[in-house]
Amino acid sequence: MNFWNDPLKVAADWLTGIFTGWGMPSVGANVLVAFLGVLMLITILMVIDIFLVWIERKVVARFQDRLGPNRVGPFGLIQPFADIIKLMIKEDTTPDGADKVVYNIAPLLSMMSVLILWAVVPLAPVMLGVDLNAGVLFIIAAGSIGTLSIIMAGWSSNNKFSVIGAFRQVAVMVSFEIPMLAVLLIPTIFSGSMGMNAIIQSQDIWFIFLSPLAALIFLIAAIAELGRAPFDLAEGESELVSGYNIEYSGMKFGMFYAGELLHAFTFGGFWAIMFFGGYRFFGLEKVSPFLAIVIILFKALLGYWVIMWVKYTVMRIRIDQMLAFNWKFLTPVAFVLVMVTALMNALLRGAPSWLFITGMLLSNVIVAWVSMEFVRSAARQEREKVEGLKQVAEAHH
Amino acid sequence: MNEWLYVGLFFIVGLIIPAGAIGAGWLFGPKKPNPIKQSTYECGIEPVGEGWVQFKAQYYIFALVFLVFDVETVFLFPWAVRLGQLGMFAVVEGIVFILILVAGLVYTWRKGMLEWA
Amino acid sequence: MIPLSWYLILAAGLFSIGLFGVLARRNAVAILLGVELMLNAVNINLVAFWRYGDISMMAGQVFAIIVFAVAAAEVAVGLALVISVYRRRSTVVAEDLDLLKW
Amino acid sequence: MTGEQVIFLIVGAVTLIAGLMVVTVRNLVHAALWLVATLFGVAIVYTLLNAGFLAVVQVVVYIGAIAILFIFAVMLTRRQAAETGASVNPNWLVGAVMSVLTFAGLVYLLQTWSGFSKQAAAIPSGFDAINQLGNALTSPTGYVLPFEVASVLLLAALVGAVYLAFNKK
Repeated sequence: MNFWNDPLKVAADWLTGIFTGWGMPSVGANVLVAFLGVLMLITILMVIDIFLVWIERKVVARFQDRLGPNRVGPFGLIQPFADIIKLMIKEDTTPDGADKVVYNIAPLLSMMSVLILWAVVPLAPVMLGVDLNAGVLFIIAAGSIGTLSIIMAGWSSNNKFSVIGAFRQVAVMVSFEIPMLAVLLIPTIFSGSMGMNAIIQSQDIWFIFLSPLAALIFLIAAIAELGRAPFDLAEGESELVSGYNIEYSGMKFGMFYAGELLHAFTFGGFWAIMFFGGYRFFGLEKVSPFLAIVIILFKALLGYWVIMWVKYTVMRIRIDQMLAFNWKFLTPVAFVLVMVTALMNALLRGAPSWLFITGMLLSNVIVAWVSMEFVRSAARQEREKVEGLKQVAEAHH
Repeated sequence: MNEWLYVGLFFIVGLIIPAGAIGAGWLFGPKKPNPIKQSTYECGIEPVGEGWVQFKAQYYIFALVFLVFDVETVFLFPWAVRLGQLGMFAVVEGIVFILILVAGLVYTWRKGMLEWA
Repeated sequence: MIPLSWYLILAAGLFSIGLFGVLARRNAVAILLGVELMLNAVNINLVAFWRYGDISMMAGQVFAIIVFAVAAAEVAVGLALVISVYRRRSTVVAEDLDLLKW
Repeated sequence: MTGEQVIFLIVGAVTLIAGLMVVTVRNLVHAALWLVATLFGVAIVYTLLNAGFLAVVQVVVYIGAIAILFIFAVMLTRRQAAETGASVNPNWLVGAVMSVLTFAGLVYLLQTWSGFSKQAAAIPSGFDAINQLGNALTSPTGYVLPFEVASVLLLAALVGAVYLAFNKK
């Protein structure tokens, strides 16, 4: 085993050797090495997070036909650091009547709920993070903590707008968790495991080809979970002046902001893991773990780019439309898809892989087409109703 | 060694690092509070009444429907894990389970509870 | 390693705290919070007996999962009752709901 | 004392203290947040018992859904932010005595049982709890009926709750 093939193990063995050399018990040394590893990963994530600010600003500038930050450093690369210094030297205000303890814990929990997601992300075949056998549900569990942090932030600020923003955001987040849970069943069914690594290992064919509809529903639910446009009504600048985090300033606001960006990037990563083969890319991941990390980060960035693309293209929708969209369309479709997939999976067991793919793809297309037909007929009825009302109104005149 | 120990480390470090960042902000930032700065922000208008408003019952309905669906969908995960090794019986069983679940959704829908009225 | 007794004592403690909440609190929502604590204490016991008994017998975990479902149902209906009462009588204090005493 | 025992003692103490706060704190939103802390402690206890799946489900169901429903209900059933009146009823002392007696009785009963301080057997290698659980929940000789009945129970709860709380008349 050399450094090129398994860098983490080599480094861990080396450090454990040093620590036990100092007379530390081997269990203690192992825990300390694990602690240092986690610390390193999270520090790297925070650095990535800083650059995500730059990427986000550059990309939105391109979408809006602007240049974006380009003054501080080459291509404005130093800009995010300037932003951080600004956030750091700002005054940290606490509004009167705020619930101090809850108010201060909320941004910590918000950031933590994003950082712990990386515990289950497999970066390379030899760097699995923690290969939990309940990995898929762990995403949802971390999301629950994020939801809680939003309620805490909104409630403790003693501000009407923040309470309304928080409750809107939470209603949306919990609603879209249902279709997300439902479509997460589909990779679980295909791979027969809830572990992230097992899901990646069983993707000889990327799951996007087996179930494109599931990938789409996951993306929509993820965007809602992130509270990004078109589902960013919690922030609703024009109505709620930024929503649940309105009273936060300085670094505490920075935590919410950085948490949101890292969350989007992380969900890009999960999208890649669930439906695009994670760190796998035509056997390139076997060459070196470093290459595998590059592959998964690239895929995560691609997913992040799609999320940004949606954000800066689609306009915000109203909360009633959004909840109706979730409960009356997305949830039924997701559950029908789960049932159809389970059935097809049982029927096509042992079939040659081309038949399996075609069957799955066809069932997806049929489910999508039938649900679109339902939407179309519902829309037609709605339109006729409106037309009828118009005619009645005209007859009155 | 329990794998959850590592997850626990993530929780701890995930709290320490943001706390450090916020602590740094607290250290470097000015601290000059005054009553106007500390009043709650309502677009420059004097805050009226209490911050903790009573809120719409509709939020509760969505949380209620969510609770029931959440619990049931979580139950489906062990089923989905085993599905590859099981026969048609298990598939039908799961479908019956989901159909019962969807019946609840249909009831709520027909009662008009999913409208944002 | 941890003996079974520790888990059982923890569960007993949590159960008693929940019982106190149910008996002593005035607010109906707080009473339901106490019931949640009691249900969790039961779940600790179930999972502990699964772990310390025959591990291939999944009954303990299955029961724990059923308890999750029961807890969810209890909260859904219980809080709905509280809200329904609140709408009619605009109180959530359990003692004030004494219509059946007369 | 092993590391696992230290973790258990810390987590257990925090869980019990948080539980006490749930039943004594005046502000109900705080009580709900303390409940979250208690439930999280219970989730850690599950991980110590090697029931990782249940720990995750605990967080998803209790913290992600039940605690949020509680906070929503508190927001919905309140006129003022400040709670009025005492938070405990006049019989609280009797309640306290009853619960202490319950605790003492339970511990007494348990410690007379021979399996009280049993040690856990090692988990056989290759044991996959989720797989076993799926098997138990789906095999005809296992717990199919409770599995389906749980779904009916939740359906009944949903219908009942929607009808009770929001019957428009």
